[in-house]
Amino acid sequence: MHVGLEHYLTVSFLLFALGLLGVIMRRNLIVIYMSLELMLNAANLALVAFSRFNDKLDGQVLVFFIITVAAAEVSVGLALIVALYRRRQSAHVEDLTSMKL
Amino acid sequence: MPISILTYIFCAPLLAALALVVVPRNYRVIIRFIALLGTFVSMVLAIKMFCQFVPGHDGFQFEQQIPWVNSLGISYHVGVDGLNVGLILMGAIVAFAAACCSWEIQTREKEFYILLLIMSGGILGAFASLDLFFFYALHEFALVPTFIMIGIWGRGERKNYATFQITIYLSIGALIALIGLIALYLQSGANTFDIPKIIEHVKANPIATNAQNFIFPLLLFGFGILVSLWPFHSWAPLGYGSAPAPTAMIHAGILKKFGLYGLTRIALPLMPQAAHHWMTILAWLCLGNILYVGWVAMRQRDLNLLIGNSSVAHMGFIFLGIASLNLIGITGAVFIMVAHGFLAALTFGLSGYIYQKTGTLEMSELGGLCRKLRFIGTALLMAAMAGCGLPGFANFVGEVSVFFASWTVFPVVTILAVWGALVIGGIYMTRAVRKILHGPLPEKYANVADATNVWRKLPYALLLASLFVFGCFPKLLTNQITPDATKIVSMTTLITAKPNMVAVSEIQSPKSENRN
Amino acid sequence: MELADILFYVFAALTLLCGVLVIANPFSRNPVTSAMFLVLTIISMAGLFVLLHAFFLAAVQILVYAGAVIVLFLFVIMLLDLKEEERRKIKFFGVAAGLISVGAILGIFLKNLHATNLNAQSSPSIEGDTAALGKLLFANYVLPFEVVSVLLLVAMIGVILLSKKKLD
Amino acid sequence: MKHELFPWLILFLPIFAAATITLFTLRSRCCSAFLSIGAIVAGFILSILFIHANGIHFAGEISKTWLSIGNLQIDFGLKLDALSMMMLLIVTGVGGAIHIYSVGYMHEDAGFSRFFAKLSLFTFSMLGIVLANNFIEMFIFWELVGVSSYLLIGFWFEKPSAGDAAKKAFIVNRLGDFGFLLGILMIWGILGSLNFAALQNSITANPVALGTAATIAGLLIFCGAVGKSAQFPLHVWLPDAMEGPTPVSALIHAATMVAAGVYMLCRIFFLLNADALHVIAYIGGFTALLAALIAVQQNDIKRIIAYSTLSQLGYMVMAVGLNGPTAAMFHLTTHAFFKALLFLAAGSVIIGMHHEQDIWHMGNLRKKMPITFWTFLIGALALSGIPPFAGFYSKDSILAQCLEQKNYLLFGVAIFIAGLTAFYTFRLFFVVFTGKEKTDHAKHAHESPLVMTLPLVVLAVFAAVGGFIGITNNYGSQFVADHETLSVAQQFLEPLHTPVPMLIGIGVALIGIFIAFSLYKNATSDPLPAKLGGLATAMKNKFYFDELYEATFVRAHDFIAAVMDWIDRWLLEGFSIGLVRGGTDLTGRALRLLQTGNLQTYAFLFVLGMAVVLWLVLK
Repeated sequence: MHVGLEHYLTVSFLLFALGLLGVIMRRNLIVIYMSLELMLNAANLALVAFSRFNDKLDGQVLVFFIITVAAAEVSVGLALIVALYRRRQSAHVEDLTSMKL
Repeated sequence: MPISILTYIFCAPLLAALALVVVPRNYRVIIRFIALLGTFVSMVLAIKMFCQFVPGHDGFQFEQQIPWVNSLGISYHVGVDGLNVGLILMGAIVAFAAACCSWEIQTREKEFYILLLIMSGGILGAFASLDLFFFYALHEFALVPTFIMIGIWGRGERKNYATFQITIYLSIGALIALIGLIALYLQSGANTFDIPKIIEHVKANPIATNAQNFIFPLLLFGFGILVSLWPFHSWAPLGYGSAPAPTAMIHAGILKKFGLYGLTRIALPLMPQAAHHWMTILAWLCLGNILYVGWVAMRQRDLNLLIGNSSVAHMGFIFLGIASLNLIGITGAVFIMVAHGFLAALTFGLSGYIYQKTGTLEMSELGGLCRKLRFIGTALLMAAMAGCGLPGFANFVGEVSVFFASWTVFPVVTILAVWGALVIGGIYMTRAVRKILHGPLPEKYANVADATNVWRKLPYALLLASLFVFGCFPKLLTNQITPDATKIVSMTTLITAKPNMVAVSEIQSPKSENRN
Repeated sequence: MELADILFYVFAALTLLCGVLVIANPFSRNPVTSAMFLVLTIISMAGLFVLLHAFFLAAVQILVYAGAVIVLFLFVIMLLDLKEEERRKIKFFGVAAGLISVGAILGIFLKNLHATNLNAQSSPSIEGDTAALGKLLFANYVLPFEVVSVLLLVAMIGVILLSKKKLD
Repeated sequence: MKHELFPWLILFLPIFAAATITLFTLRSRCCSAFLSIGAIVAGFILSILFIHANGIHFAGEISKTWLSIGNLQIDFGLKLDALSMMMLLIVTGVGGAIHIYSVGYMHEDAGFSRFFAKLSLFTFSMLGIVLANNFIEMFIFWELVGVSSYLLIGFWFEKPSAGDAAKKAFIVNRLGDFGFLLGILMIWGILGSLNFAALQNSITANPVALGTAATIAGLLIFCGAVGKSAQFPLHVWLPDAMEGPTPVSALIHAATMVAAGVYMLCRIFFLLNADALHVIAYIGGFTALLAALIAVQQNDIKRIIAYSTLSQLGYMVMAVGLNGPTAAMFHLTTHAFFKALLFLAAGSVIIGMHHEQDIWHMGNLRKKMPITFWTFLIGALALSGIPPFAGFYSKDSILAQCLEQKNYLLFGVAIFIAGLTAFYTFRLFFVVFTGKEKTDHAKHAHESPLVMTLPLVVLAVFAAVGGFIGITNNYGSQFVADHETLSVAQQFLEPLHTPVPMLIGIGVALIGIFIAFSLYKNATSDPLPAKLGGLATAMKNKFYFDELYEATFVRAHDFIAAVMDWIDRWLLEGFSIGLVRGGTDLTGRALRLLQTGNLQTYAFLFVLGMAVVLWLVLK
């Protein structure tokens, strides 16, 4: 079978699903963050695939921006985690329930 | 297009509110001056507009339209005709009076005046708007400060409860009305929020009866809650009882008329069949306002609760006028809207003064105040008399027209309503006067001071004068209302039922021949 | 089957396998392991990018992600001195929730993938090389590009502020 | 019509005076009194000039549109005919005398200016009723009379009893107005007009135009008169109204308020059919009897006169009901003279006695207050119907009317009342003016100043000669088209045409006076209760009507109010609001369970929400 758009999309989706599972199931903040990266990458893959098969380069530009923003996000996010850890001495989600009333 | 005078009228308070934001909070005199100036300008312009208004002019006057969101058909559109010209005049005068009465506020004056100005400007804008979007949005803009003001500057132990109740009730009412208005927008198919255009469109393509029967009750009860239609009235007495006097003046005087105005302006002409269908129910419901709430008012021991209940009872007459769906009724209803605005503002202003001076409104503790408070006492007596429909005050004209109108349609309801107006109203008003103004003066009030300063007297004198002018010369207002009320009535095409008496009179009466 | 197709299956399998190992490694619960598998995922995905003729992005992917982001992760892990976490009991709720959400999304995805005719084939004309992308970036997307640069600056300042021991 | 401006001036001068006093001259007693008296005296002079210029049988109407909505047309008009012009003279004339008298009576009161402002307002309202040319205009002034009486009765508002009496008068009047307004609505609903002339035309053109509604409409409108003229069952407010200053009582009782009801009945006489008239006649007769009986056992000088007013009003209403509006108006006119006289004389006594009102504290005032004594005597004789005083003529015409209508029951009642009237009037007279002084106050009583005695004398003259100055003539033109015009001499001998009622009337009056003389000539306490037993107690307590109403009407309203308030507080506000609030609270608590604070739960919900949105969008 010739590899087409749907194959790439399927891979992208599965990767996304893996990221989602990670976010919901894992309790280590760092790992959750990695799972988020997985989801972003899944989106990137879908965009590049669309760009390729729709014969337009704009998708790739978008991916470029996503990577940039992801870099910024990771830096801020990790800084937050560090700050949080300093205060709570824990990087576990279950220990961080101050949003509850 | 030149800027309409209406824009100036409702923007003047809003601009004053904006100006107040930058005034430091300890410049009390300046804050007060700006607030008074804003409302005063608005009042003067409104009086000018009222004088220049040409009755019976085709279409709207002082119109101004600026397109805003073309895809939805929203535009800034203001204009007046007979239905709202009186309301705007009343609103501007009451707003000025309320600003004058605000001297009783001692804490956070700046915020209070800002909110007060927003309230007045917003509601005046809502009355002037001919666009559904602005009509609704500006009213909400005026409504929200009410809640805040009751919550912060309110009085009494049940202040918080009153705030919650009024907030929940009025928000729900406004929400139901909003649903109705959106449904109306979609169902009319005119794809515009412009009220005149929708009316034109609906004239050619009436809204389907099913849709009418669905939308009309939404508007009726949505607006009805805003106007304290029985049995959705219990927010009103308590809310007004807890509100600071200026807030109660503006809300009971002006804001409450919004729902009624919406009913007459929008619901009646656009949905005539449903209107006819619902009017009998409305007529009986308004008895709840007139009789039931009248009785409740008789039981009140607190002056503000009594006034609040009587204000709810007065709404019944307006509803009765609307329910009779004929020219006299609609005109009478609009007339009472204006008259009651002045009256409600006057009574709440006076009770605010008494509260300020005596520290209580519990009627059993007061008494004999007429001796000390010459001016305020006389004004309160007049207000009480106007409240029970004394001729010479504007309310009488409206009420009697409403009775004439409803007599032909709902004779039984009218009989009970007349009982409510003349007897029950008379009882609770004279009881209140007896308890507060008459009788011996308690020792502790020996030093209560009357309003001697012109500024203190001004708001009350202004409101009383307005009541007098329209009560003695009702043609000033009815001439302006009638041509446009005729249009509204002609939109409700069905012929209203004739009184049974006509049929009866055909029968020959042998006894009446004996008379000599 | 062409070479490109074979390579696709290889890279795709590698990506997914490493992805699974990032989130659930049966042998190690150490975050460092997860990070290393994340590097692998990203590298194999760069392979997929190459297959899609997105050469520039493939390079950027490796440079930025594998080179910078993952390093950052590792630094943080080491900074926090995270030990291998003790095996907590797997919460039934977490698993169920994850499965339900994935199932829901999967259902929608499959339904729509099935329903739509994608009708797209690879077009050799498009080449995601540096020159083409650069032209597009500096011609059509110059404003977003500049905005993103500001964003990076803001992020940098934010991180510095957050990392200070005391805000004063 | 000559001097078209005059009626407007007559009507509006008093309200102008009232407004000026209230706004500007509250501090200047002199100016206030001058304005108020000036307005009403000017009104009197203008009325005379107007009648002189136009003739008493003139009929005309001036009308301006007051309110016009669709087919509701309400004019503000002045109806000028014999009826209204004579009433103008009475109101301004008698009222003017009372105004002047008030200067003396209220001399020491702090609220002097306020009093005159209210007096002028009252005059204005009454003139409005007199001149009204349509129902709503009449109703407007009707209500204004109600409120001005409220203000005047409650003039000494610091006395709780005055406040209560004012409130009572207002509410009882409102009950009557309720019927009045409904009657107006009914007539407008059928005939489509409110103007008296237009209504009369349509009734003349088609006597059955009102159909079966005629009786109901007539009785409803009569309700208004029942309230204002204090007929049974709404008579209870009038005696309490004595709480006001004495000039007010005189004004209310003689020339203005209570006369309004009878005047209104005459004005709308054309609307009343035989059934309605029947009811009116019996209510009038019953009121007259009831009030006369109560008057026999009262001890307050003003209350006795008040009940006599009630009784005489019953007479007038009965006369209207017996198809004799001319007789009724005639009696109204003469009654205005002698009742004003009696009240003012009583006021003079009260001032002389330093605000003592109990007749058993007085006695032998004949010597101390000669002018008051003589004028009171004239008034009493007139009230008792002794010829040739005014009351004799009018009372005789009513008695004759009874006979003419062959209503022997009411004739008998009327005769009995005539005797009772003479009895209680002279009971009062003998106890107050003859015998011994019963207290120190009575010993030190003094005659009132000239400003008070002068109106007494003027009124006494009218009470003496008012009966034969041709008033019947003038009213006759109002109701009978081909009335005969009599000279003064013929008028003087008019009762001789009907000798039976005349003789019986004079006879019972003399008997009444004689009994009073024999019982009270030198009595120091009332000998009657011992003789009458329980009946006297019932009379003294006004046949327990106040208590009855207290137990029924007031209780019923208070009870309903309590029930409604309970519903409002507990069902509407408590239950439904509580339900809404409880429901909201519960929902809130339930939803709060979802807020675990766990990041992953939120993520899960977020994904679910997103899935739903996607599903909806991609469907």
